[in-house]
Amino acid sequence: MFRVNIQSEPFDIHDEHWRLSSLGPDVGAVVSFTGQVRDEALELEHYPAMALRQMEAVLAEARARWPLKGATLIHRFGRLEVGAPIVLVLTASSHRQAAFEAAAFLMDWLKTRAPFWKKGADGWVEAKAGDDAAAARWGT
Amino acid sequence: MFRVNIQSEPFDIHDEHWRLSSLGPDVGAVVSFTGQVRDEALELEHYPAMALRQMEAVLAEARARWPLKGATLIHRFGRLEVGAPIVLVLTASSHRQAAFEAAAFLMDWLKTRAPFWKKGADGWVEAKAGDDAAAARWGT
Amino acid sequence: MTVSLLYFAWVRERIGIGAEELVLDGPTTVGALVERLADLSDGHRAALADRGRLRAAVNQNFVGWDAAVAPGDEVAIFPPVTGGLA
Amino acid sequence: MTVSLLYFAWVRERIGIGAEELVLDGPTTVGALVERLADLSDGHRAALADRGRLRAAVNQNFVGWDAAVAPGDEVAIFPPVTGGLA
Repeated sequence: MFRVNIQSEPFDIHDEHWRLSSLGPDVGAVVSFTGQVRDEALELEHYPAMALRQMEAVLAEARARWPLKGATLIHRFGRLEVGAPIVLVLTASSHRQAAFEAAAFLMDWLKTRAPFWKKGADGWVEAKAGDDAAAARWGT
Repeated sequence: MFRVNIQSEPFDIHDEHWRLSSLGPDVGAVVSFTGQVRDEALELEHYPAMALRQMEAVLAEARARWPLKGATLIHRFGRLEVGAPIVLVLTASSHRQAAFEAAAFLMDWLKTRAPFWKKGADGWVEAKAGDDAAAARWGT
Repeated sequence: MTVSLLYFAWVRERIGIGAEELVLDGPTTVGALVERLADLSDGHRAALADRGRLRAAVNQNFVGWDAAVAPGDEVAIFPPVTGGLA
Repeated sequence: MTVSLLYFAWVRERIGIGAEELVLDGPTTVGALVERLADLSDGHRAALADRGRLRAAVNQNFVGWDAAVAPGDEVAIFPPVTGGLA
């Protein structure tokens, strides 16, 4: 099961995790990454059609690189309070290494390719050079 | 919050995840790894005192290497059916890279250091050389 | 013979609108298009002055400033993305 | 002046018990101890014959065959661990 979603509502990590862990007897490893709002409330703006397209492209790339049984990408937009979950990446595979690597890859690529912009109390958050470096380690 | 547990009962990933994601406003990333029984039911035997000691040592090593806000290690023992969760590793940090790396490190080290043995329908499962290699990439 | 323009984040705020259309004489590049847009208003100029702080997409794919733009295309101008968190 | 011995997985099954005690004359090594244990029964011999398939811990820490064993120690003999899964 491979799924991408962009939504303003919170996601339920338990439901999402269960969808992947129950995919079948050959799933041995499920990895989740949850990103949540740190330090101050944010407003997340996005470019809907492009965000969906880029998230689908990143997921297709992960499937080409690792033997995944399933993966889920969810990104939220709108106003988000401190502690609110923003992004969820879930991967399921037979073995732990594929699940770990694919999840880290998906997050690194999402950070640099998914058209979302964060605004805090002090204005728009600037992109970090470290994110491009993190994405670059996977090659292109 | 840093916690190690060895138990026969299932764990609740939602509760465990929430404990780490709600630790405070400086938590930005939570990574979970769940290992579950693949292909056939298993009986897991362990050496209780040493397992706890080794899991605590592995957790201390991860805390020394990465700036973690919290981490949870749970390993089950006893009879486990196909699809049952066996091991849970959760890490919380301000940034995603620390959370990802610490979770992968904890799993690689658990695999080679925690005294658990699996028995399936065909007898005792043999250790894999690949696990030692995975653990070795973190140095010692 | 028009292109759709989309602006996001502080680019949208400085220009004052999130979308507009522009009539094209013929094929052009993203860079040439941005130069034309900068002349439309003070807000456009303020938003588009420093190209080093901007990124562009044509039809929802990231492109460089020398990328071709044809009538009917959807061109988006925005700051580097900052999604995902952590 | 005894050491506690613990066996796990197929080592336990072949020996037929999970724990026993052995009287020591004085300090020894894990390797010498395993040689003594192998003479206790056919089960011990079958379990302990191939040291390449065994691992040892003294007082709950992994050790090599030349590690010292003193009276009062807890010595465990078992196959390489296979926990964690996946």
